[in-house]
Amino acid sequence: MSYVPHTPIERAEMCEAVGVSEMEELFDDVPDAVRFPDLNLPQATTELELAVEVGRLAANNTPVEKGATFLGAGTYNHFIPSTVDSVLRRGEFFTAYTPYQPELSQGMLQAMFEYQSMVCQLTDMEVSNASHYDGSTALAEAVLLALDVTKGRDKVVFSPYVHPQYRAVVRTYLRGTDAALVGCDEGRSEMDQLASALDDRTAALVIQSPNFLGHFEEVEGLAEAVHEVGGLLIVVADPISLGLFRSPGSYGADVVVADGQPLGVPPSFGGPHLGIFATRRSYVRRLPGRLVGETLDRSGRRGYVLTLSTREQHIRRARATSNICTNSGLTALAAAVYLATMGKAGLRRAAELCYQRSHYAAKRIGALEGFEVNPHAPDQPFFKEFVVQLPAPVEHVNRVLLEEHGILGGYDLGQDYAHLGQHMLVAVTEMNTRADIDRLVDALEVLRPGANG
Amino acid sequence: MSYVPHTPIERAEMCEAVGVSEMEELFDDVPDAVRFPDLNLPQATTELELAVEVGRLAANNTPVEKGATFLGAGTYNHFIPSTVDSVLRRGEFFTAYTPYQPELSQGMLQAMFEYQSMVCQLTDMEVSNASHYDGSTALAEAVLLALDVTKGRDKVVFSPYVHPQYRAVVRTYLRGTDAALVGCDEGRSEMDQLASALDDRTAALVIQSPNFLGHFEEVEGLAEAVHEVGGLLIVVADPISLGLFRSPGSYGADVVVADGQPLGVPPSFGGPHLGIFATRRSYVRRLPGRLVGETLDRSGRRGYVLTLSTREQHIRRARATSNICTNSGLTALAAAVYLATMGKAGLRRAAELCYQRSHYAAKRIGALEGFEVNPHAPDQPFFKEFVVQLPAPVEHVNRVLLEEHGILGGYDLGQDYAHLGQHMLVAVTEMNTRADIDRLVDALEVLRPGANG
Amino acid sequence: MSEPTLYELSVAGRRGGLELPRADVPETELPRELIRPDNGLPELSQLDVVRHFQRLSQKNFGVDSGFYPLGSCTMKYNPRVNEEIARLPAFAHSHPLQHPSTVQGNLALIHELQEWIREIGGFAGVSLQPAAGAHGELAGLLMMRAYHEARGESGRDQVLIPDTAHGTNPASATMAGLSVLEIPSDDRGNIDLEALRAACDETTLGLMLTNPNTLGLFEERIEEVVGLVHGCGGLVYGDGANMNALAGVARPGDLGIDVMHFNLHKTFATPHGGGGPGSGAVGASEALVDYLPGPIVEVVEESERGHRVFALGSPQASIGRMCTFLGNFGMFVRAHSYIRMHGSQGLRSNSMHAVLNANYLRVQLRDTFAVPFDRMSMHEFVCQGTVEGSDAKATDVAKRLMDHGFHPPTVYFPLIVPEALMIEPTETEPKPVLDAFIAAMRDIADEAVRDVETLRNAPQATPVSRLDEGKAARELVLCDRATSAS
Amino acid sequence: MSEPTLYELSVAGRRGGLELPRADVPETELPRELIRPDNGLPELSQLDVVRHFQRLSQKNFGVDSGFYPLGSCTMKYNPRVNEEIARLPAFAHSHPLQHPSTVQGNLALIHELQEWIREIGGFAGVSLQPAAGAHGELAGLLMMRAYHEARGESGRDQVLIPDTAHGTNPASATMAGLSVLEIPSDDRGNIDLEALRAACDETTLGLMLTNPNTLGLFEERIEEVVGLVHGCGGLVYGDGANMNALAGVARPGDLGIDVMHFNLHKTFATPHGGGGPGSGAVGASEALVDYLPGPIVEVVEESERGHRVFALGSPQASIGRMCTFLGNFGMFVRAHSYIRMHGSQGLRSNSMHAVLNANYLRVQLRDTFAVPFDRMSMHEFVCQGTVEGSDAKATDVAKRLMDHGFHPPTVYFPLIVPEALMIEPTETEPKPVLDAFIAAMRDIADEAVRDVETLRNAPQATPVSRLDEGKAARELVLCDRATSAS
Ligand SMILES: Cc1ncc(COP(=O)(O)O)c(C=O)c1O
Ligand SMILES: Cc1ncc(COP(=O)(O)O)c(C=O)c1O
Repeated sequence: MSYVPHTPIERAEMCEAVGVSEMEELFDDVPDAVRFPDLNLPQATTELELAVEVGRLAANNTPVEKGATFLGAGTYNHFIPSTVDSVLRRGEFFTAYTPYQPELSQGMLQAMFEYQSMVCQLTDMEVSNASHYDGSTALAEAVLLALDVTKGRDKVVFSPYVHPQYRAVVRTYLRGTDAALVGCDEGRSEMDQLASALDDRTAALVIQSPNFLGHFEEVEGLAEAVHEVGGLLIVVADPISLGLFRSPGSYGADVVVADGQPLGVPPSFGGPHLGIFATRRSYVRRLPGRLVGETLDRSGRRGYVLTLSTREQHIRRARATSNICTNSGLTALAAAVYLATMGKAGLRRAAELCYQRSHYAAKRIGALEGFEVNPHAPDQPFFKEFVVQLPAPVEHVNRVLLEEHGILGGYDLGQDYAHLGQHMLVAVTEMNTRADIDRLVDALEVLRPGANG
Repeated sequence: MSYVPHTPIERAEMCEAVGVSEMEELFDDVPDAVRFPDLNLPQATTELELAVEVGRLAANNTPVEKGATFLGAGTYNHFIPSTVDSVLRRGEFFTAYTPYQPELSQGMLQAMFEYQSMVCQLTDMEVSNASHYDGSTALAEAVLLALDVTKGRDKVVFSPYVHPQYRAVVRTYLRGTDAALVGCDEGRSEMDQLASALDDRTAALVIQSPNFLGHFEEVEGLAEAVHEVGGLLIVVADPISLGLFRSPGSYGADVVVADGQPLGVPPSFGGPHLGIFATRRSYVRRLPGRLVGETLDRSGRRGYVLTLSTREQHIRRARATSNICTNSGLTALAAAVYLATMGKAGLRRAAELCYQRSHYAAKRIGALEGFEVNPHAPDQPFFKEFVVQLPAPVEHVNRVLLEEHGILGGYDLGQDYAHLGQHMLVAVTEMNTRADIDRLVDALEVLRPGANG
Repeated sequence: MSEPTLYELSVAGRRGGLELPRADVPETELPRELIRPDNGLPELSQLDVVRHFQRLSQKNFGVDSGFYPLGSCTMKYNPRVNEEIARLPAFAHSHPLQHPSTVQGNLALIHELQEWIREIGGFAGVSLQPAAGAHGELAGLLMMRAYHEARGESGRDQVLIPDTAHGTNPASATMAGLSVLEIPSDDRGNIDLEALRAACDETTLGLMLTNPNTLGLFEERIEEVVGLVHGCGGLVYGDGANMNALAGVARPGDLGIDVMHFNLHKTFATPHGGGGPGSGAVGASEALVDYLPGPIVEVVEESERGHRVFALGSPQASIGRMCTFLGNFGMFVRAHSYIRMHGSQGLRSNSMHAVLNANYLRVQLRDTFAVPFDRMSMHEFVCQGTVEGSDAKATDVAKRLMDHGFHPPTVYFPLIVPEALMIEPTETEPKPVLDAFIAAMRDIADEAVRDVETLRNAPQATPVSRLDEGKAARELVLCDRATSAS
Repeated sequence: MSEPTLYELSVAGRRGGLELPRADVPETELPRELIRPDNGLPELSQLDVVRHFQRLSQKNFGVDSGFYPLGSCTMKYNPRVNEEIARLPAFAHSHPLQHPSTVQGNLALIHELQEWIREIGGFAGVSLQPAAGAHGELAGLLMMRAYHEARGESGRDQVLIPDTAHGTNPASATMAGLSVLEIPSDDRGNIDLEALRAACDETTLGLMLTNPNTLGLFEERIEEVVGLVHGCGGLVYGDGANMNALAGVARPGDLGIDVMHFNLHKTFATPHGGGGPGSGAVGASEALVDYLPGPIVEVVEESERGHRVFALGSPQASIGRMCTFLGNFGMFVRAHSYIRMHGSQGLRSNSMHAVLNANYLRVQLRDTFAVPFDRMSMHEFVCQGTVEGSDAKATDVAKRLMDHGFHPPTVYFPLIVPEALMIEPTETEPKPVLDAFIAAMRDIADEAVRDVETLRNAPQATPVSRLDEGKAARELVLCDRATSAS
């Protein structure tokens, strides 16, 4: 299939106008030796055949019902209202470039302005950018921001319960700096231990709450502690939790980042997601990424533009706050439509359902012989994820769940935390009904030690 | 789920303005005894739960791959370019009413004008309406048109190989007239026999070509014969065939009808489809349904309006040409996008593939022992469907094909034609590859008499 | 900017449209004499096509574009979730002639919908065959005819139709081979009972009743109306186009209606599609249930655990098929979802809010635009689109509304109200939208007196200004002239 | 009409948005101290939301809206079929942490795409991790850094960047902790070879080369350029944003590029989304392949019949992860489909026609708008947006194009061309569109002389006229003031 529209006559006319007799001559500058390679690619195909072929590829994934999914760990199975995709499919949005020409881009610009406004409300921060790539890269840039505004410092204190892959990405980004991560490798540090690691070389303290194990962190006094040493508090948040639970802004966060996938974006095997990045107004000139601001046109009509581009690579080049250019416009639009559709009551309700159903699941699983829920922190409040100590290896349990019950079990924490072998991180959202949870519990029960499983 | 937006305060304000204290009072005119029944309907549910529940219902249908579908008989498995649905999902189109207010409906009006233009080209007729319900109702209205323009006649000669369900619908419509169908019940009449049934009571001769058994009818002289007795020639066409094969207009048809489903509309278990209705300009004032015409606005800009409404029920009431009001706007739009995307070469190619692949299938099946292809008319050319005489009952063969091979077999002709017991109507389109056909042949081979099947 | 037509955009030899697979089978010779030289279609690239239809869409106004108070059309929000569900491949790609055992999901859905509509209407049975309201009318009238014929009363060939009725009613009567007797309305907007009484006799096939009628008024003496018709041996057909006032509020069957169509594309929010496809289910009382068009879905087996097996069946004395297959299944899926989400309370709440919205507009507008039958309305009401001190017409008011961003109401219908504006807000419009509409209407009324030329030249904010309908009808350009160029 | 914001549309207590299920489990008490009083979101009905975003969309211009010759952005047709395929539930609803055995379809697709991009680029390996071009640059520079460090050459911290380079290049260098040395261009628009020679030394990490460069010109002495850098021990980074000129025409790896990003959202037609998400695959030569970011997909088993089993693996000396999971899989699906449909010939044909279109525009426009480096261009070219006899600026020309229905070219970039207009038509535009654009440009040039005010006041046909960017930057209204009202 080719989407090239030229007729042979048009092509000939154009070649003539350009002064070549064959299109090949357009490429005389390309060294002969390498010109026009025969690429070893499969023979071109048509849309009809493609759909069949790729459909077969897709069929090699094991299908799982949404209600039977209990895997989270950074990508979640939340409800996506049908309004979202109906907006995303509009060609005016999805086939546009970054809104460099505001007069032709008021739709996207206003939507991004609204996105920024809602993110600021949810996080209780003063400014939000118009999106970043994903949660981990937003976090990495938050750390770079902290290193920059605390110039000269080289230490970033991390909770070990920040998403392990976020920490990995931060490590990659820190290859370009002299700074190091501290605190997160022990694998067991509590908040007060982290606080004791703070000193005058500390650029930032980074926590996640609810943390990777699902728990709300004890945040009292944290902001004060890090501010006292002149560092920043960076918080990784779950955007759904912000519908009901206190915001990072309310306890003194300086930068809030999150992965926005739960806000109307399908898991899509890990991407594209959406990086949320919000901070204090005082750091606005240090913010990475696009920023939409309100203004007026020549007849006094309200309008929106990309603003403070002096921070950005295309103006400031080597001295830009970040290299980011293409960001996540369309998934940010998804989040805006999602938040508008859910609204105040809807997001609150989604968070409530996550809380209620995950607690029901935790109680039922905790009551099973041989299973222990949140053994490391039985009293810490949690949101939608919790830890289950299993009587068997996680991989085995997951295999049985999937093959015998069609259930997608939780995340194997032993991959990241040596002390959490045979511990599974279970996610329960508004998509899992009581019946779904009961089916999970019944399936697990058979796996208890000594059962016929 | 309720889509009612009212806040309690708004409701109260509005009730007050209207002068009621409760909404119930708005219904004082309704007799007490029947007011506010408690309907025995399932408890309201949410979008989230609905999607799960209906998803389970859908899962009770046996899935069949498109390539493994050989069932046609009036609804076909043709390729639908992705442009079609992307246009149909646009709210400006699908949430609009019939374009009564042309200044706000130029989009739909122009699209319908284009639809009419393309239908006229394909059929070689002079006018097309803006759609009818489906093929059979379009045919029924064509018969009414013929009865009307030949006032006083009461006989409609039908080929027995017009789609049986179209004939059934025509019968229903003729309950409102004194006319009768002739010729179609014998089940075997050839064209010359039909011609001999024509007389001065004949309002129309109705044929289908390719006919219900897939064959092109021998149309030479037919139009002349029916015109000679003062009747009309009505032709039921396959719109895909018109990409390559001669049009009804070219052999003298007075009215051409078709089901437009092959033009970008999914089978959807039989509806919504699209009725195509085209005729001569001399019958335009007798045409049923909407008609879009070109005109100018006050500043001389081109625009489109519904025209000749004096034919229609909302103006002429009891003397209207038809009662049709809501028609098939959105599926006609689908057809317009489909035809525009396929274009001249694409539709021709689709028709060619249908022809080539169905002939390949016919040859291979005909070579199987115990199977005979088109036994009644081995030399008649066919388009994409053909008849196979089976060594076993059709229902049995179809059960084996589906259960053992995932193949959806053809239509059981014995249901409609007594002389075609154990005959299956097989449809092959551009969606069935050679490999798909070979799989069908292999599966059939096992069913041959004496095989291990 | 005026958008070129597909044929104007077409360029001979244009590529980039749609390629289809190469032949993978040995070639069979084509029957040369049957081949056409040219099929007359345009030639465009996919990008041409996508751009063209995007631009056209932007010249079209739907419920999604703004307030659309088109009376008698129930332009309510079409839930997006229904669009997703109707597109599930298991539904959209199932074939109507598959063996019933392979489409039990479809059949179960159809059966549920039949049952739910039966319950909502208070009927003995329902057929989902008809493709639209008018199609349902024809089916209903043919059923009534068959009923009388079966009782040896073939002489009944007169249909009584109120002067407020929609044009499809008399047109359907004619198609059913019946004659029409128009019944006037009284000064409260009801059927004139005396006229009805006088009309009812042994030639009466029945009455076609729209309730609430097209004035948006509930028939105050509905029991007497129905009693008169039944009394003379006639039947009552219900035009259910206005069911959005009554779903969950009153069951037409309980009011004595014998047969009625439902417009799923109105009451149950299947999208209008720019003029269809819709769906016009018919419900019938005990007397008529055997005449319903078929096939319909029946339960043929039910296990103890409630598992049901469905099949197609035909009512015993069915008038036959109304369409090729089972009706507009894609619309059934949407209506099924809609009813499933709402339940009894939800449907009633819809009706109540639809009626509240209409009455709110009525009381806010009646001092500006006269409401001839000014009593509590149902889901819509009719006012006159004229203003004292101005000779602006209803049309002018309607066109001027476009400049305010609103779709106009239905105009010049019903016929008994001169310069009628028929206003149906539906329940999904919030008060701020209604208030903005009220303000615009008042504005326009002022303007009609102050500056009638602006009204006469309206609309100006639309892609085209007023179009010359006379020219269109005179010249009858019904196909693109550019086709000949291709 | 100006569209209210979501917060302006919000009404306290508004219903009809989205309802969620009732609790079906015994209630657990909420931790009161963690609960917020209000989450600050607006309150709207679904119809409000749908209308709002429809109206906003109509104020946005995409490739689907019309010609979009934005240089360096490759605004080509985004095939609709790819949108369908990427939404297949099996893809869209798969979880990145599922066991590999349950997502073999995804892994196979990723592996194929890795292989195809490797082949198109002429590299030893590919990682699809980066989320965009700039992200790929950062990955590539970190790989180059790691490579030198592994060889004990940590002193190499200088990146040579031509003055035509995109802003992301120097910005990425800074993020990678490197310093930038700018290299001037010569009078044919190539890298100044003498300046390059002078810059290459033992501190050279490498060169970032965009080829064709942002003038749309193929680097005429590419072999010498690469030779100089390699000669001093440096590496060559390729900025692949302009690969739409070269896919199927020349493989960057064959030209000596060591590491390069591909913008799948340019060359391989994944939609730009109004600013992403994109995807920035990096390809690496033998020397750098072990440093690629991971995980990437590997074949861990292959049966004799060709059946393969896939798993995730990490290159041996990987710089680590660039994003949380595997990259923007949804974009992989689209790019995979795109390449699969085109094959080797199709990609080359795309490049050829893209280059033909650009040169056609160049020769038609150069007499009106000066082309400073006027030689055969690749897929884009740069002219000056000024006209003799007028003091209109490039900006004025750009804004005026909007009134003609076109999106403007990229303006004021590259920096070395004053008043630059960078024009990239792409291969999916047919000649009639190019001709209309040429006519509009000539028209505007005339108008610039005749009536410069009209240019300065352009655009007028857009929802807003020129916006005050200064005011926006001064006042920094970055959140809706109406939020406080909610
Ligand atoms: C009162 C009334 N009856 C019947 C109809 C016909 O319904 P349909 O358009 O579905 O055929 C309409 C349609 O507007 C109507 O308003
Ligand atoms: C030449 C060049 N390099 C790099 C980039 C950055 O790519 P991305 O926006 O995908 O990060 C761009 C984007 O416009 C570009 O044009």
